[in-house]
Amino acid sequence: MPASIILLLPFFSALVILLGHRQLKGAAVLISVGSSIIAFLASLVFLATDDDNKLLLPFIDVAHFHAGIDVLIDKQSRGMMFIVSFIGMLVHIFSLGYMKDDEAKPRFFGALSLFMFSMTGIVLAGNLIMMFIFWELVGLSSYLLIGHWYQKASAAEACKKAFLTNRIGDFGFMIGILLLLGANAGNVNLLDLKTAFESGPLRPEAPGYSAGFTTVAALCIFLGAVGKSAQFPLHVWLPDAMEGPTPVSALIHAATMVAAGVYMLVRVSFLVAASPLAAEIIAGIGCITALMAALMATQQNDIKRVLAYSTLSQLGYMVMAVGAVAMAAKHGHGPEAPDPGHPAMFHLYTHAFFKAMLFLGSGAVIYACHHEQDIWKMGGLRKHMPVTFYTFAIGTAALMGFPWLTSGFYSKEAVLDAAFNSGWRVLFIGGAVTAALTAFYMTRLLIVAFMGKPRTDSAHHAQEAPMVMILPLTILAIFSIFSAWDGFANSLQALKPSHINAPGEGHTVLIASLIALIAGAGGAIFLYRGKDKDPVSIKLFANKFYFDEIYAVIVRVCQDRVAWIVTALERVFVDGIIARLPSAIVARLGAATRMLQGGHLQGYTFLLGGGVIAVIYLVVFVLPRMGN
Amino acid sequence: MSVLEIIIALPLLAALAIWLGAPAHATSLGATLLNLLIVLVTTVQYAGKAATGLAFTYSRPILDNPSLSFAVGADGVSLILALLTTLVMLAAIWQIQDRPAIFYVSSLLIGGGALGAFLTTDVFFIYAFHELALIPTFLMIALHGRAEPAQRKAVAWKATIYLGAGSLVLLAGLAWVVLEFSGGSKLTFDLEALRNQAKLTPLADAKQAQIFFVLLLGFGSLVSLFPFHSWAAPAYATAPTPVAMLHSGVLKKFGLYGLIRIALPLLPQGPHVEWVQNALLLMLLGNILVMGLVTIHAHRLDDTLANSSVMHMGYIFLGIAAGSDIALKGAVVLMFAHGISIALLFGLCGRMRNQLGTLEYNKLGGLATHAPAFTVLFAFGAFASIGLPGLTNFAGEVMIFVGSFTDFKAGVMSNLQWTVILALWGVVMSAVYMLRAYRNIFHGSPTTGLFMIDPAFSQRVPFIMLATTLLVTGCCPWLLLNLMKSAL
Amino acid sequence: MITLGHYLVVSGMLFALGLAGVIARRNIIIVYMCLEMMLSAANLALVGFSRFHLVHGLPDYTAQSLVFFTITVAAAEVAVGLAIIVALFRSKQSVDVESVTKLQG
Amino acid sequence: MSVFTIEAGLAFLGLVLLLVEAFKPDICRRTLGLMAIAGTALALVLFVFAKHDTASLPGFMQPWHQLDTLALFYKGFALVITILVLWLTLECAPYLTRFTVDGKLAEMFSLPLIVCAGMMWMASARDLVTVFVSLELVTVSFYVLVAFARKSAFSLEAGVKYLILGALSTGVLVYGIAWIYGATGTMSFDGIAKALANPATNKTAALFGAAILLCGLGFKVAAAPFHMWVPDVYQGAPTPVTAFLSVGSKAAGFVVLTRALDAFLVENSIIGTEIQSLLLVAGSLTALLGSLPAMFQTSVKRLLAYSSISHAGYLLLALACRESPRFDLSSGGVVAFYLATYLPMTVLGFLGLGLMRANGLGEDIKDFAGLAKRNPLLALLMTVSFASLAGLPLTAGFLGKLFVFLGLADHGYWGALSCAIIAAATGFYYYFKTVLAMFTTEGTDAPALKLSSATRAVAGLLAVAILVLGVYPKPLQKLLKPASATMAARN
Repeated sequence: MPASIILLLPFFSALVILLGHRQLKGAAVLISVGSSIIAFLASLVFLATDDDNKLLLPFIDVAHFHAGIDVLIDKQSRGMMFIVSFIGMLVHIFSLGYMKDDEAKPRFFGALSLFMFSMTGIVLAGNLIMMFIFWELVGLSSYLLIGHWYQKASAAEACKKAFLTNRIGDFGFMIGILLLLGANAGNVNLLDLKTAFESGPLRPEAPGYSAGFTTVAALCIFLGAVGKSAQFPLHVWLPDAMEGPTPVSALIHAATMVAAGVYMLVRVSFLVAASPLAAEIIAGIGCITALMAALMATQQNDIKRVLAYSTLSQLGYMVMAVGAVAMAAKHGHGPEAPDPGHPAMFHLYTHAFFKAMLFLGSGAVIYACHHEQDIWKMGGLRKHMPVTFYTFAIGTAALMGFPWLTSGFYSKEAVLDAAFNSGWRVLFIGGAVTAALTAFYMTRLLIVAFMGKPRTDSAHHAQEAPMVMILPLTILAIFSIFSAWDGFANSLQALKPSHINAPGEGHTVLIASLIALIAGAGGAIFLYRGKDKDPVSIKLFANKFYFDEIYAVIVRVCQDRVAWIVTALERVFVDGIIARLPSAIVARLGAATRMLQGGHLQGYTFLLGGGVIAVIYLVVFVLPRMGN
Repeated sequence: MSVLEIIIALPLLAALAIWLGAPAHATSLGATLLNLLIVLVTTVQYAGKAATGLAFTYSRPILDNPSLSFAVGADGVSLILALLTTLVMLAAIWQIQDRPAIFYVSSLLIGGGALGAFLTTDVFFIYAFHELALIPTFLMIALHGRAEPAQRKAVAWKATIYLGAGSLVLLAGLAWVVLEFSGGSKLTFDLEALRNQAKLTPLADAKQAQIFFVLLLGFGSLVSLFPFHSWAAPAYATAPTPVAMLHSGVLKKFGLYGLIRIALPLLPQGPHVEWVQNALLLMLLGNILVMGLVTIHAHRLDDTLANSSVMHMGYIFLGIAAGSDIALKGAVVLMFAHGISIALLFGLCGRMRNQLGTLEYNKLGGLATHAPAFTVLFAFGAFASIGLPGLTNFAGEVMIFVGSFTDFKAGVMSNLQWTVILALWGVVMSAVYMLRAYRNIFHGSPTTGLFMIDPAFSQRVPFIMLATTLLVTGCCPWLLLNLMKSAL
Repeated sequence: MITLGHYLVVSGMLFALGLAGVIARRNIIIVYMCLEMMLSAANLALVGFSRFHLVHGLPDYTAQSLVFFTITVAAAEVAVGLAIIVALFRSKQSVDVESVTKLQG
Repeated sequence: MSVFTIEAGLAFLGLVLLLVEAFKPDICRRTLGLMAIAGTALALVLFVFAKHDTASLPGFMQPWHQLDTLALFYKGFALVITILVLWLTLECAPYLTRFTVDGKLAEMFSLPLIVCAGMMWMASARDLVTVFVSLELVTVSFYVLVAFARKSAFSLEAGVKYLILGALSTGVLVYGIAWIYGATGTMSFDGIAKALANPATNKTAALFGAAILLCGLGFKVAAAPFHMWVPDVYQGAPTPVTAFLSVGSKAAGFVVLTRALDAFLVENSIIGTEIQSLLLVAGSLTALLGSLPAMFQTSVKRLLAYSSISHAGYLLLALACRESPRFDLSSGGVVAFYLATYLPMTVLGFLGLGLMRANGLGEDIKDFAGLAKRNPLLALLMTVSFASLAGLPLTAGFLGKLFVFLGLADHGYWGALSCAIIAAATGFYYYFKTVLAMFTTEGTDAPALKLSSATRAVAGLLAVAILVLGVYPKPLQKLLKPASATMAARN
């Protein structure tokens, strides 16, 4: 019952708002916010429900192919559901303030409701087809929300880019689903698939088992996650997605939707576990993403972009954890007893709170500075907006993994721990360096934006945000600190790994992360304290490794040029050979046969006489010999 | 007398009445509305029954030998297509404004012809009704097309000769079928009799392949199967709005319907013989990949839509190539979905052309600002054709893909399955061109001088109707699938 | 001894000559005469065949009856034909085949 | 009353009308025309109720004359087309008289009756002599009719061309008859069939004769390569005569061809395969040579002439396909069916042309522009006619083509079938070019075109006939069914 409410309430809310926002006007906002609050309450009830896997609604039911809307209720989905509905509700409330003056408010809230519906669908999905359905729908809502201010060319381009990049990921996802579906006789129910991989026809000992197939299927599914969770090389859309309103960035592009890739990978972790090669590739991609994004973040000046790259980097962390855990299990470094916790999910859980908080905080800053986003045009905000500053500082600390106090520390330790145990030392090193870079750029952000003196008028006149915006910040700040505590984590059913507080292999991980933290933060303080403009300038990082430029070339060459050539060839050859050539031949023939009709009587008699002779020759001399 | 005869006759009679002087708008709208209601009731009735096999059958003998009769009958597939026809017809007629009576007459004739083709069960009449619908299509493109007279005539000619030649190849194929499956004593055009005979004495695979290929070429060129497609894009781009809606939305589905209804049951092995299958897969990949790229290259909305409509046929052919029950039902669902979505898009496109006078992307922009409702409606069509879940096209596509993977062996990919993978890339391409169109037209800041406001509510109704259909059947594709309970 | 072959060769030559004349000559009157010659060739063949196709020791007269019809028909044709040719001459002042080339294409 | 009496009466009526005109020169041409029509109509009624078996004929006629279903069908056909042509002549009279001597039309009303009688005799012929005589009766009358509008250079030119080429073909025909007679020793079709089934018959002589005979007949039905006269003559002749030539003369040619081929292609015929191959080649060639040049025509009348050639091609192909047990209609039956469907559509087309001329318009495609505006009904009817000529389903023209195609496919004549398909595809182009012109609106401010109610009735009737035959051909098939049955029995 709670599952249906959580799923369908936002759907109807979105439908009502999007179809009738002219008539509804202000009521639309109330409907949306109301539904998000009810959904949150329902998700609280949902936390207490039993494990289940049942069909909610029929969808397609043909022959042996059954793809219904069926929910899989277990610890993972309950915990994720709480995160989604909780942060969703807070963002709804925050948006009441942030979007107060926007003319298209109903549209915004409608899209927000649509997102809640789609995200809920992903969380609850009991089979891969349903997962894919909602996977695409979050893409749509993300498209609508990024493109909320569509009059701006940059927003219009960004939403298109986000959707298309995700489409490429979905291309792989769909292939993966099809492969699994074909291999498992049309059944892609997650539980059944798990059984099939662990003890069914897809287990390694089964006849006809193909390791290559498992790897390919896993990688195809992973491609979906690469798109949605903005992993290298499909990461380019996420920074651009910051063109959307800031609450959207907090909800979708930091806390929930982008984490859906990780969630999905954890959902199919049996698949990742079944293929060591796939696990290594996944971990590698995660590591690259984490490191690369962190490097890019160090040179960004837009407050939201810094956070966006940090999100990328943290997502890379999570993905790396997914791969690392699977690799560790192969190496025998995994926990003895099956561990219900998963570092990736745990990091997802803590990250959701503090990253949403950071985004909302940045939203408050942007709101206060009249939509100024350049950190070098801020400064000294600490005095003008103390609550925002303190909550932002807490978020920063959590993100950096301030030891023992913040939730981020524990989850980061879990990830680094997994990387350490994976058997690939390079993963761990990459993770540690990323941690140092994280500390560096977050400290830089905090110093430049909040410390020192106001650098512009808008920063000077900044005022503390209104209550509806402060309240979510505060609540999230509390969660940023306490969410890793056992009491909290257990009741919220976070997937906290059991061995997190007792690292097995000495203290290597702990020491490394402490060194990273000190080095990063210290470096940032040393470099940026009291500076009015960036003392460091690394073009490569500032320009994001030139990915956008490279992709633009690829798109121009591989798509537009090829399209041009193909179009030309199609016109010339296909149309030419199939249509124009025959018609030209027929026309020629017609003209030629017309020449026979010259109008000269002698010509006609000649043809007639010739015809007679030809017929006689044919009938009397040719045809009898042919013996037909 | 069968209710189906009424359904077929109603639009044709209305067309005659208008030609003889009845008020065009009221008569045609009334007739189509009534027809839609009748079709809906009939469909519900059919779903309420066992929903398998032919129903509402009735036969009027015309010739003894060759045995020919005006026989009507409908199963789920034909009812779904009849529903599609009446819906699109209503929308197409409703959106006509300030046009001469010939617009109404031709719309009614095209729709009536399509209904006749979908609801009769005699090969002769299936073929005949389709041809009937082609004439007004041709005339309307040539006379009222959106181009200079010389150019639109050239376009109309191209389409007509293509379709005419295709029809003749089809006729030869059908003649072959009739000759092969008529049994001993008598030639018959009755589809059921032919099917029974095909079940009794199936042909050798090699022969099935040959006949199937001829039918494929015939039906295929009516559906713009690559490389017999080059008539379609210019014709749709030039055709007057209701004609573009009806032909691309409805009439084009005839070829696919014929393949599913005539070719596959009679020649079940036809598409699976290797050379036919490979040829078909190559051709449909041409539809999807080549036409996908051509669509990406388009610079005008009507070009994009017209080419995309060619491209999407590839997916339906993929369903036919796969041939499994799931894939075929998916193909039917996709036929329905594509019909509704492309009609919606062409309808809106026509309205834009009327108001703005241009469809060039580089001249348009920011229409969403002043025409939000219009934008939402367009988004429905655009996202449906991208294959967004929740709109009908997705259900059809996913069923086709899944249906192609039913006999998958882990680690061994058949040609069909490789094709599916390539075809999936087409889904990415359709997102590219549709979003590009959407961004160029609706996003961005409004262009000065090109100004458009939402149509009045009454003019929005036909499009809302289509969009709602997409949403309802997209969320509940089982509504359609329940009509096709027996295997195809 | 004159055999059927002789008749047929003569008839064939007549026919060929007539045909050649029809094709080659430009004066419509002469063309028309050549046509009559072709009919005569046919008549000769008919008579020849009839003479050598004996039924009960007598020639088969069916063919010969056709010859009479042919001659009659030829007369009628000439009557009509000459009238038309005269009309042509009146209008064009010429009976050359090249005077009628307006209808073409 | 025997059918023979009716035929004789018809010829007699023709002569009477001729005399009336001669002795009473001021008689109103309308009266004359109506008299002819009334006479033919009366003949038609009498014919329907007359005795329909060979035994009803005078004894002396029976060896030459037969009254099987095919003969009866073609006799009725001849009567109907004659009535329509006479009526068409009345419609066209106003402008025709401008080109005739003294503005008179007498022969235009009397000669068709004689032609009709000739065609009716031809339908019954069971002997080459009868064939020849009746054929010449028809042909010679047509010489006059074609050149009738003597003041028109076109009509005169057409007359001369038809005269020379027609006479040439007559020569060829007689020569062929002579050789057939020489090879088989008989003139009657039954006898020829019997002789050809006999392996002792000289094959080369028979082939030689049959080939030449078919050349002669091929000219009459406009089979390639003897079709060149058709466009010129059809274009130049007065429109009613063109219609008569295109329907009546062609039907007459085909009935003789059917009879001759029934004999030549008799079971175990020594020349069967050769003749059949010849038919396939000639048929394919005819269909193509009719269709291809038609694409470039600007004159609708000439276009219809080419179309008539290509229809002759389909008919030849139909003749090439012999009986199939799975098909009720024999090849002769298919031809008859085809011609029956061909009648209304062609006459309707020429009627439209004639009406255009009568209203002072030309015969070019461009003159048809805006017809839909000037007279929607006529445009609609003409569209029906052209659609049927193109062979669109639900019109009579489609069924005829369908039967031909089915027959070809049944026998596996794929080459001929492809040629027929190409020809038909080309046909779409040139028929619809005209239809399109009718519906074009730009640049037409010509006045409305008025039709009398009688004209409308006749035209409407023809269109209805096209549509009814297109969807309900059963009665027609029934009419022809015994024909095939008897022929099958005889063979």
